[in-house]
Amino acid sequence: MITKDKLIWIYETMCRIRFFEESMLEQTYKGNSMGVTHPSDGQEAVPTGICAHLTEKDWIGSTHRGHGHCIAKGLETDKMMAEIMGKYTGNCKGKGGSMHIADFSKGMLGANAIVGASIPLAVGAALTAKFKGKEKDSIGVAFFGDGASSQGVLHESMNLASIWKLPVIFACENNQYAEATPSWYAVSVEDIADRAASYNIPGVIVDGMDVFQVYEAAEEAVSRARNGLGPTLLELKTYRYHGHFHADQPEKYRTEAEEEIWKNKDCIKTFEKKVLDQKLLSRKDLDKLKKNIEKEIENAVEFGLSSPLPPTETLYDDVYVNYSNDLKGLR
Amino acid sequence: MITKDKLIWIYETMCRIRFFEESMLEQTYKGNSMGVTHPSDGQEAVPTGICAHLTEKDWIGSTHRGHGHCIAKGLETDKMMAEIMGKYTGNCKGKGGSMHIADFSKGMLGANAIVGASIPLAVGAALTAKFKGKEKDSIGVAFFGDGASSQGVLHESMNLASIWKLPVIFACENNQYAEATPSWYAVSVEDIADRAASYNIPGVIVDGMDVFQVYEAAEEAVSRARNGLGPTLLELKTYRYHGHFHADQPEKYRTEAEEEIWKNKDCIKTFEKKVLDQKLLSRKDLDKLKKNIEKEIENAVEFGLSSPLPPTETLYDDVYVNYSNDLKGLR
Amino acid sequence: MTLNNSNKLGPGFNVKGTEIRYRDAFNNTLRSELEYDENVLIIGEDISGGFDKKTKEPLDAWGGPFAATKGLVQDFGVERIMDAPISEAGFVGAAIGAALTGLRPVVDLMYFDFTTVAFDQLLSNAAKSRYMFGGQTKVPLTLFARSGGGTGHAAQHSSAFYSILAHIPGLKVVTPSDPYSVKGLLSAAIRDDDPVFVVNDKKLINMTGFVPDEDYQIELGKGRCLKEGTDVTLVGMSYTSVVCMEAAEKLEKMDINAEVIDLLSLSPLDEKIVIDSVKKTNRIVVVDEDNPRASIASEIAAVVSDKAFDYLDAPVKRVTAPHTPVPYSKGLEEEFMPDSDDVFETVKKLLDI
Amino acid sequence: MTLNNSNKLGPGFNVKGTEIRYRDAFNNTLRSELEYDENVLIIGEDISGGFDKKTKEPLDAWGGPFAATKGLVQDFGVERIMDAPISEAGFVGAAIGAALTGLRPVVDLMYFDFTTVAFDQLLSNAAKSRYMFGGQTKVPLTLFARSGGGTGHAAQHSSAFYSILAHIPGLKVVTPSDPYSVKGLLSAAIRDDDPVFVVNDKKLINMTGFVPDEDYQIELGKGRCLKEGTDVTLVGMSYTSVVCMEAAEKLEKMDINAEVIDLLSLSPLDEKIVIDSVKKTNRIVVVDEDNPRASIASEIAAVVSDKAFDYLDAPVKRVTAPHTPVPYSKGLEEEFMPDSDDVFETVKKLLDI
Ligand SMILES: Cc1ncc(C[n+]2csc(CCOP(=O)(O)OP(=O)(O)O)c2C)c(N)n1
Ligand SMILES: Cc1ncc(C[n+]2csc(CCOP(=O)(O)OP(=O)(O)O)c2C)c(N)n1
Ligand SMILES: [Mg+2]
Ligand SMILES: [Mg+2]
Repeated sequence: MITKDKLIWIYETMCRIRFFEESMLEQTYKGNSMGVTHPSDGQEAVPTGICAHLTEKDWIGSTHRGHGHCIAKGLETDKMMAEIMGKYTGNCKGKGGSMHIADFSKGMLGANAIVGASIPLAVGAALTAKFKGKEKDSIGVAFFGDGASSQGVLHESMNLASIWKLPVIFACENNQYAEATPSWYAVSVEDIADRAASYNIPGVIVDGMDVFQVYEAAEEAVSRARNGLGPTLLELKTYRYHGHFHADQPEKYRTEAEEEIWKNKDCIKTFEKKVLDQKLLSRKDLDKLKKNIEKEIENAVEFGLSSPLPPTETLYDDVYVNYSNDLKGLR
Repeated sequence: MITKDKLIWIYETMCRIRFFEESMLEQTYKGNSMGVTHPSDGQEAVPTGICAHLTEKDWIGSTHRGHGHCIAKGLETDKMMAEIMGKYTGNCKGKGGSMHIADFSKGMLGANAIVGASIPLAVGAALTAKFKGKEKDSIGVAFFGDGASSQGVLHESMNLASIWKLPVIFACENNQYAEATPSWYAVSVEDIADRAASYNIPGVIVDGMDVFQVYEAAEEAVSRARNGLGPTLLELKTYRYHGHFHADQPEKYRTEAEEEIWKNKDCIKTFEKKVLDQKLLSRKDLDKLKKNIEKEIENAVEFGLSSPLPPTETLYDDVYVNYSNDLKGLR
Repeated sequence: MTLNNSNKLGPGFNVKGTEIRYRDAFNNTLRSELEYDENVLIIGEDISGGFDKKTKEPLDAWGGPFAATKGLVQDFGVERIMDAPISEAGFVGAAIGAALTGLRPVVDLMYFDFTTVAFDQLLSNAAKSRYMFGGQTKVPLTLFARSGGGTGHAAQHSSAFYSILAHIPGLKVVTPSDPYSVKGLLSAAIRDDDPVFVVNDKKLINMTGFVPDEDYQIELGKGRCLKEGTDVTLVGMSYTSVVCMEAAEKLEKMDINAEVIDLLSLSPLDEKIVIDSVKKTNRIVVVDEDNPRASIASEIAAVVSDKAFDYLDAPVKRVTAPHTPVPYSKGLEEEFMPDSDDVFETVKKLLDI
Repeated sequence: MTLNNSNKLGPGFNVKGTEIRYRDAFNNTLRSELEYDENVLIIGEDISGGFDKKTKEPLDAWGGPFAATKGLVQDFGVERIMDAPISEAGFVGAAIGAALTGLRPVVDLMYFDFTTVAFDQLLSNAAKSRYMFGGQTKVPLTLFARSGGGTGHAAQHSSAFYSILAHIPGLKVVTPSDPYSVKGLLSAAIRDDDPVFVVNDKKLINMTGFVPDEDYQIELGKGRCLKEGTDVTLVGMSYTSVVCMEAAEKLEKMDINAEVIDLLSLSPLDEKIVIDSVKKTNRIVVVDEDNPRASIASEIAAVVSDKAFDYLDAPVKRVTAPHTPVPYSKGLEEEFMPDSDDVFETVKKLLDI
């Protein structure tokens, strides 16, 4: 049984991600962010259902599509929005941007823009936990996509985690596409979860649109990890509502019919229906929660917009902890 | 039914590899080769049973332990010995040595000293074949070890070959060790062949000490490839008689009892017993064939020893096909 | 700005041609090389992009994130425009294998940063195969990728470490700087029998410039003089050639007559064009967007301070990116980029003005 | 030959010490760092090597192919001496993750060449994490590997492309040249909070030299003067410091008094020690086993031709490996290696003797 508090947290978190992504896109279209942004709306149930079992001592590794992971892991949306706007008040002081949001105080190892590259980092975090005898308190979760599943480093990471019995979860968000490339084209196996057999670890196919199912599957995987039973591979079938990045036109490679099918399984709507049907939360509860989150995201945008840019000299900061060459002179 | 000619070729090839490795080691101990050499004696049945189905138009990729692959693919032992001795008459004019023997005229893409790195090359050769519509005539075989099976590039290569349906065979020589590391420690699955399921391709466990079983398994895999049915993963359970390289002391990490078990399954002895029992070849046949090969290897050593070293100026040759900078001046 | 007015390479301008974008010159050249040699094929992620679920036919939704390959799959088919899973080491390795066995593969690595993922295949196989196998084979492989900062892509999508590639024996590296040179260099790269990396700066992709209609190749290893001058030599490559020309214009207004050399190739490197220029101007500023240490800028400095030492009247100057990753925030990124003001200031100091 | 007689760094020689091999100094230092900080662990292939099939206990059969870690697993256990499968990208990535979360991992990459396989993790994660995350984290990671030719290991086991690593902002690179410096630099590297790559030249591994018994660290970014001189500055790093000392001896016999600078660190780079030396000698020869283009040798030339330009009386010279992979055959490999004769001849020409 999920406690009411947890239910509320889940609902808030999914709404927070949804609203954040929508506002973020709006700001991007307005030119208030730079480079590229990759919205994760549609996939909210995945980070939410998994991170529901995590504390700040647990570590997650993330991807270019990382806002949802960040939010579910407890990062403040105002700092995130500021980061995406390149502001000094952002999580990374404006140095990282959308693809590199991190908060080590929250157990968030950083979004990573090299597909697959953050997977072994989560394995390393799990290694730290095991090394210190603190698996109970601290596990690692590697979020990655169906596209990333083709990267060799995933194979290496799963093999390592298996032989070293590390407390880590490989959370493959199969949203059906890597950019425009469908997973049925690029991935040689029907269900990525089946690849777990190659590493002698459990592999579970999960409906990633249903936060309750994600929650349950994650519960089992987290408990295995915390009890020294090693890694689990979860494949979460899901869908991104928007294009690959802010300017992508997904209608070029996805049919409306397909989008419809997935949107009918919308994680927020499904959740609402269930909790209302089962009278776990009331419509009033939900509306109030939603409204608060809406407000929070508005404030986040405000915070971002009104925050200062990083001072120019900070360009040279934090390349190293210490370095005897003068980096200002070194160019 | 294997023809008598083929039986003779198989026997000759296994003996050729065995004697070559023994002489090669002797020459290495005498200081007539440089660097490191990795003998493959014990594993002869693998390249022999597989290459028995290949022609010069087929391509193989090989490893640091590549002499057996080279010989089974038809490379001349005198040029190989010369190469290992760093002589100008070697396959690579003395530039490559033991770990880089190649003969493109024989469909041998080169031994490769970066573990795993030659696997995608064989996939590429298969791509060429398919591209030119010549799969019937030309397939690729990637030889690699149990140690290499942990490299990410194998995962990537198998996925690529599967989705592109390429005529390639992944031949994993599981000789139980990668250097001193046993495969039970480093490989997270009991049988590497089972990983084929991850790529929706057949995976076959083969007794790599029995050339007849290798021959049969390879026949099936080669026929699949030539008929456009795509890749196969073969795991050939085998054993190297010597240490990892010429100076390694395997007794530090293997028991005598274990060595005994494998040596009792020696591929040459097993072959002899079978063909004699079944009266496919006579003892006299075998003795004569063996003697010829012995002589051939003696000649190869002689050829290597008496061959000239490469002229010093060749240091600058063949970095590029053409390059407008003067490489002699560029240092 | 078009750079090719003073170009000394190629067929010149008494030929028919058109003012087109760099990206279109690139796409056209891929197309004509696919036509020219049936063994040419292109491999990369999303280079057509998208497949119809039912028919399995390619949709060409992306044509690559930079649309470099847009429209090609329709005319050349999936056999020659091969969409790859995200596995750079695997498909670069496969491309090398294909090159070793008779094809002429072209690999789109998308962002230059992803070169690192395939780095072992590049350094250990592509660059070394011919040499370590005693010259019995060749690797007619072309790779291209988009480099550089200035577009808000942050640390992992803005790299310009072409110096690292130029360091590697066995690889060739070219850095086109306008539509004209990208056509000539890409064509030359694809026809070349050695592995060539074509570095495309993101900032050039929408630049327009005159491009002759006819086929032509720019010889690998030859730089060009974009502007003759007498007071100082400015050396650029890729986008910094544009920066040098901008700086030269500013200097012109101060009556400083800069000569601008556009390297075009980093390996082979046209030492002669640089040395000859320094012999004339006696001063040099190398402008490079790569990080400074052990870079192509360092290399030019080393070549000049050895082989043109007697002609140098002033210290050899480098204007480069700093020794930092590329930051995200716009102001920081602007500070990161070496620009024409930096060059202008450096030249003024050098000439003691 | 021992290099440390004229060493100016570290605790000097009025301390107790022993004449030991480089490899033993290395092994001892790993041991004492494991004792010094309980968060230090070592990861690599065969670094203990071998496990008993029945008991699953480590056998320490190899202690690494260069015996660097021999005996450590017996005292520190498999939790701290972690044998890894052959998956460099994976375990370097895991080590970075461990460094980001509170450990102080040390990675044995075996041969330097294998750095390429883990290159993306090094460049995109180890080097950039601190910067792109705005300084909120650090990467206290040490890597080491054996570089260099001269041992018949051929093209894929003889690389010395430390210039590539030194090019990368966010990484530190050190090149010890004797038992004394390997102890001081390895210890400093492991205690440093940034990612440091310790390059071990194979040719140094059996070299003996005086090593103080006590703990000490050599500051990263500081070179040392191995021999004072007045006529020419020879700059070496890693094994080429030995080459420079040999050349200096030969030059001595011709009454040429060479100053020998051993860089020790490539990043940070001790520009000052080089510039100060050139100010005194007015001539410089950089000796580097790496390939020449965009190399550390180029970098030294660039630094000097900018910042010591007015003191230079002669062209800046580089004596390096050629722009080729490393060949196998002994004679060819000897020709490949920059040696003291090459340095000697270059200096003679430079001094017009
Ligand atoms: C190594 C690497 N290759 C390619 C890219 C370009 N790229 C960015 S996201 C992406 C698709 C990733 O697909 P997936 O893993 O399924 O994640 P999704 O975008 O669907 O969330 C690609 C190819 C990259 N960033 N890194
Ligand atoms: C990328 C890389 N990592 C490590 C090594 C060092 N090395 C050479 S052979 C070897 C073991 C290979 O084991 P396996 O693949 O089982 O082949 P085998 O030696 O048993 O034939 C190792 C670790 C290497 N050459 N390349
Ligand atoms: Mg996806
Ligand atoms: Mg093995």
